[in-house]
Amino acid sequence: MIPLLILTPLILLAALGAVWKARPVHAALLLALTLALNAILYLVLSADFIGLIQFMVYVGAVAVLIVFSLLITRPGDEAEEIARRPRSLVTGLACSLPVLAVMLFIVSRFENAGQAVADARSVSIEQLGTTLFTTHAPAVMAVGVLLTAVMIGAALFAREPGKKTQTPSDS
Amino acid sequence: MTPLAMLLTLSSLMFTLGLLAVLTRRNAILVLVGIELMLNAANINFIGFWRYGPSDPALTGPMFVLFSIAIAAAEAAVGLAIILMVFRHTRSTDLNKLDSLHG
Amino acid sequence: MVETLTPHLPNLLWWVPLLPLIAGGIIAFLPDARGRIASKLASGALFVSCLIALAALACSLTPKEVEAFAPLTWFTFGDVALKVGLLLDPLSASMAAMVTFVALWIFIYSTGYMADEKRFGRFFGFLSLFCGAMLMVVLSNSLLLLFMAWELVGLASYLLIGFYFEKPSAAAAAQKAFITTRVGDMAFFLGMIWLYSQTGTLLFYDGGNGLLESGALASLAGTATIGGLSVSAAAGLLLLVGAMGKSGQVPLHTWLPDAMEGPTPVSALIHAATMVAAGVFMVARTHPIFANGGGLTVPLTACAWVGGITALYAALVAMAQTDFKRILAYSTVSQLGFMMVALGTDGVAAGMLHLICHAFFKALLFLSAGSVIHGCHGEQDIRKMGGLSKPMRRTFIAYAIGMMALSGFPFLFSGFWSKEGILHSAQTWAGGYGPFLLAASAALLTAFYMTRQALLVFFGEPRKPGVHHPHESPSVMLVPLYVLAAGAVLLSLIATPIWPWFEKWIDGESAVFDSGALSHGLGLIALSLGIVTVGVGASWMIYRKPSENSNAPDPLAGKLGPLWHFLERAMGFDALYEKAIIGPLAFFAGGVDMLERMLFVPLMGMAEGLIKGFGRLTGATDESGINRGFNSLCSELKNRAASASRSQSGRPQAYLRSIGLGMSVLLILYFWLSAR
Amino acid sequence: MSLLAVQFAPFPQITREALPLLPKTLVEWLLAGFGAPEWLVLIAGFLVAAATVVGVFAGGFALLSLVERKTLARAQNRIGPNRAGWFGILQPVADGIKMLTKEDIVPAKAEKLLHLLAPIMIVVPSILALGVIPYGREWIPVPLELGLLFFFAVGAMTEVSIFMAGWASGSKFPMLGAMRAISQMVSYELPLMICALGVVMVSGTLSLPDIVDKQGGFHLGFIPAWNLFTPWGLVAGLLFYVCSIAEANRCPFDLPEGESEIVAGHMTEYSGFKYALFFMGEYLGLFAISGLGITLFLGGWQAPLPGLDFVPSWIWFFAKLCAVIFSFLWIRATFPRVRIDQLMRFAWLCMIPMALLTLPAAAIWHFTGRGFLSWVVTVPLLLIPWVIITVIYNKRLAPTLRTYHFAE
Repeated sequence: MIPLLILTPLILLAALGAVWKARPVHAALLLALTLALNAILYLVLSADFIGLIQFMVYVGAVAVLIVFSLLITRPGDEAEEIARRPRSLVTGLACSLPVLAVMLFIVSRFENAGQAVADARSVSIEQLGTTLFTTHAPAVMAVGVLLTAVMIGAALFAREPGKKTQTPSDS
Repeated sequence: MTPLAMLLTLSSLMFTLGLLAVLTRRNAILVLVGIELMLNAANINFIGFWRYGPSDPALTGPMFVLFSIAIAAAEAAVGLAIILMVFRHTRSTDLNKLDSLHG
Repeated sequence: MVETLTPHLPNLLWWVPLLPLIAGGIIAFLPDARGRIASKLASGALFVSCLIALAALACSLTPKEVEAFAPLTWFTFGDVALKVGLLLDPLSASMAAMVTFVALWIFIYSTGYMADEKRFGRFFGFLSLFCGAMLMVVLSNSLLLLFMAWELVGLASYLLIGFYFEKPSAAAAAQKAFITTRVGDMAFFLGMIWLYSQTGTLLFYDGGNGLLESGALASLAGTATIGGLSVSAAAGLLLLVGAMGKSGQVPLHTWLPDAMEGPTPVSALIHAATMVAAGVFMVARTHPIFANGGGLTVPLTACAWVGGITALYAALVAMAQTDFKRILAYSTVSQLGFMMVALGTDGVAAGMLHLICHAFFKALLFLSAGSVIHGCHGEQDIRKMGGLSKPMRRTFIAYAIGMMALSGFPFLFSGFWSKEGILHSAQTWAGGYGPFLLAASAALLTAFYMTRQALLVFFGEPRKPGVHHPHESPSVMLVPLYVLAAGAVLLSLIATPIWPWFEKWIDGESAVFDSGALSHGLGLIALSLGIVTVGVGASWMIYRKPSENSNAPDPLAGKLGPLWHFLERAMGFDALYEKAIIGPLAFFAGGVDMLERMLFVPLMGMAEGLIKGFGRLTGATDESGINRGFNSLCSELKNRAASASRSQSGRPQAYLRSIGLGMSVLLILYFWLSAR
Repeated sequence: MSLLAVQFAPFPQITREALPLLPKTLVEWLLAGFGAPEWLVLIAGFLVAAATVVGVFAGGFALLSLVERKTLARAQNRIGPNRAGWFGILQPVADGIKMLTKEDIVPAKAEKLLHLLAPIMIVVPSILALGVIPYGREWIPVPLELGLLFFFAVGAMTEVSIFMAGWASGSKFPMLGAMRAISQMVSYELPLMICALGVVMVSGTLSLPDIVDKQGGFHLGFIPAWNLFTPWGLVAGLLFYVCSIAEANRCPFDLPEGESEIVAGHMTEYSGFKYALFFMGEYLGLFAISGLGITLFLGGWQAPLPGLDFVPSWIWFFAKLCAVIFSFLWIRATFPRVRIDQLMRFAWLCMIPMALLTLPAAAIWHFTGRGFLSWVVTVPLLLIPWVIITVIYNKRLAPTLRTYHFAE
């Protein structure tokens, strides 16, 4: 329970920073931080495999991707961002606070659900592997296809139109 | 305040922050940041319920999280590719400028 | 030659009426400029059909029972089939031969007479149309086909009378002719329908169940109608009225004198020889219906009396006429009266004989009149003519032959014998002497006015000072005259009682040479001789020395005074009709028109006002109510839609905000409801 | 006073194998002796174990910097550093002192915090990675069940830290250098993982000690049962070796901080101790990746020949480590630098397909009984595609003779 108490505020702070920070790169890095803390949270909750996967995928790949695209587009309009903030914040809050209210209301129902002290429960690789590849085999294949399609699609999107990948030695 | 309730509040707060980011951010990439936050909030829920909820031999929680991570990664990749393409086309990632599909 | 022809007769005979019709059709398409071809085409077609007709005549010489050719089914409606066909018996053969022969020579005559006419082609087109129709009437085996051809003949006469349609008098005359004959035709049509409804067939001879065969006749005689008349009698009367219309008998004769407006060959062909004879022929053809029930039937007596009255009336009027062709017209009317008397008194053969002879010498008279008028450059008033015998010698000779044949000069001319035959049958008629007396007096008057005409035109001094040397007609007009003259004379050969070939042939027996026949009919011959001498003598006495100036009153006028003027105005028939029929009709028409104007026009005005008002009303409501309402609704909708579309701002975040709101509201609602 | 009264437990018996664990056992023994609470003893033990690992590899780093320069020199027929101490042995100490005394310049436009954080973030993952590798039969700092996964997860952090280093220094060159480094590392991480996947598939576990145990024993008496001596293992091993060079940004693939190109890549704006940290991070990364390579393919601490049991297992590990490191140095001395597009093309169009091929090959090898027959089946399966890919498809990558255009 203690690690939870430590981690939760950290994650929320990092998330708030990611949302609030004016400078985009800072926001992205703070996102990476939140994702890392999230992974640690999973490790704390003894979902080891998922924690490491989370760490590897999100911090290793997604954060880098986001940061990379920030590098490419180099948004420089922090000033304008700050100028416009109060108005957009108000509208943003107006829409998200009710959602929060609803969720908190639902969470309040779970006030005393679940065990107070968790029993030792962990998932081993074998269990995960077997369930993954037996009950969810089609899903895994579908995700495989999806990922390949995404890879090809992203490659196509990101390619400069019309320019074949020229390599000097081809001259 | 059981750990599960703690986790749920954490995830709802995180979801709301993500939603706020999506609604207020002007830069498309930072909207993606918001979306990642929302997805992670969901994952926290799953793991929370798996960990502190009734024992679940079928491991639906972790399964779901695994798939959601894979798909989130795919989504981020495609999203960024599109944003880059739009950027190359319109030289800006400001969402308010990309409103040509208006009514 | 006869044997070879008879098998081909059925379809050959069809060509007789069809050839002139086809020629007429082709000419109709030729432009007027090509007139020369039209005359050659028409005469050629007629020449061929004349050959066929003569051949048919040769075939029918050997007496055998009536040979009706296979009828064609014209059209079927329901289970009833209307059949039409042709018939070859002595009656139709003789008529066909006469019509084609006379028409052929008239065609040749008219190529000369109409040479300088602008619409030359059109004239010949109508003529060949007429011949075709006339031949159809003559040869037809069905009353329906006969009636159809009858109407076609009426049309042709209308077209030909009104040939010079620029002249209003010609147009009026054509219309008058057409309408008066239509009255007759209506009666004919009713008779036909009645016969059809009774017997179920219109074919004359149809292998036993034809109209004129015993079976149908028996059924006709049996049924009685109103007034105790048998159906055949009533139908006979109706057919008689049809014939009177076409042949110009008394009540319906007024159109014939006016028909002289047409060119002279037309008068010759149609109003002398053929068309007017159609009525007589029709009565002869349907004689069994008239004589149905045996003895003195009502239609026959009516026919006899009508014929007698017409003969006398026309002769009287002819005496007082001053127009060259009108005199001949009235003489035609009286001769037709003679024929009707013959038919009425069971002298069918005598009537037919007189018809054929009359056709020849009346056509001759008209053609000679034509060449006289042609010579006098269109002058028709006999008072302005005189002494033409010297300058137009050959025309005078032809005219003289025709005049003598018509007035019945003894022995040499056919007219004498045929008129003698009629008087004989009238005398021996069981129904009394009335018609006989009428016919005899008419014969006397005929001789009188013909000699008057001859004296005034051909003898004495030329009265019209302006007419300088009238020239003789060209040979193309004279040759037909000589041929017709020859015909008028030669026909007497077959007409004399010594060798009454024609009558026997018509009745179907074979003629026997009997030199003694004259002896037992002497009384009648003497009578007719007397009539002729008296007529000619009286006329000679009066018109021997005609006065010099042309507008001096007629010598006879001095003696008769008012009676003369009465005769001159054709006994006022025209005036009578004018007052009796046209007057009330006009009055009635005026009344209807007034009714129309007084009643309908205001009514229509009101209706129009109503509709216009209603239209204005609906227009107003539509404009103000619906349009404005609809437009405002549309503009309202558009604005609302515009504002709504503004919500579709295209900014994804705006959409997301609304989604968030919506979701939370839904969830709140859900929990609030489930909590309750 | 109470300290002395504590009763010392007898000193545990140290075997040759457990020699490297001596400090850990010593400290535990002392604390236990002094009556420290249980959790304190546990933590102290972990700390000391970690300290030993760091100490060993920090020493290794120092040694390696010297050895690298010496071998490069010898390769280039020169002597290399021999002034600082007997045969240049103290050269690393001299470098260390130089690094520490250098002024630590922070560019004005730099992000202060990130600039500081970047070098630390580079060293940390390497150390973490070192912690999970089994050095000896007894000496496994952290015996994790998901050891391999942990290694790669931690490895993923290096990209973010490189980015931080590049971006935080504010100027163009570090940014470009960081982008090139990141793209290179991402491209080569993929084939690295796929080859490791092959091993995981065959050995059935993710935990590194088990993988090493599975490689025990000998074929035909003298060939050790290492993964390298299997058809797919050979290919996977070679690929792993090449990728590890790229991961460590060394020689043929040292584009990011290629001296002749973008100054020092993402490390341009660093000086002094931070710069030293970068180097330490790099070398430790090298140690970690080659250590993993050894555990996966060269049988970790397994003895190469039978009958050498008397030698402690960690000796074999470090011997193999030295051999691998020497091969890196050797390659650095011989191969020219690779161009960025050739590098990327080599990764995506050559390495990844072959790596993917090793998976089915391993499967077939496993299911055909792992014996001679499996060799016959899998060798063509791997050889033919390799020929196709390298010879035909990527002909343009083959080095061509340089043609010199002299000005006429």
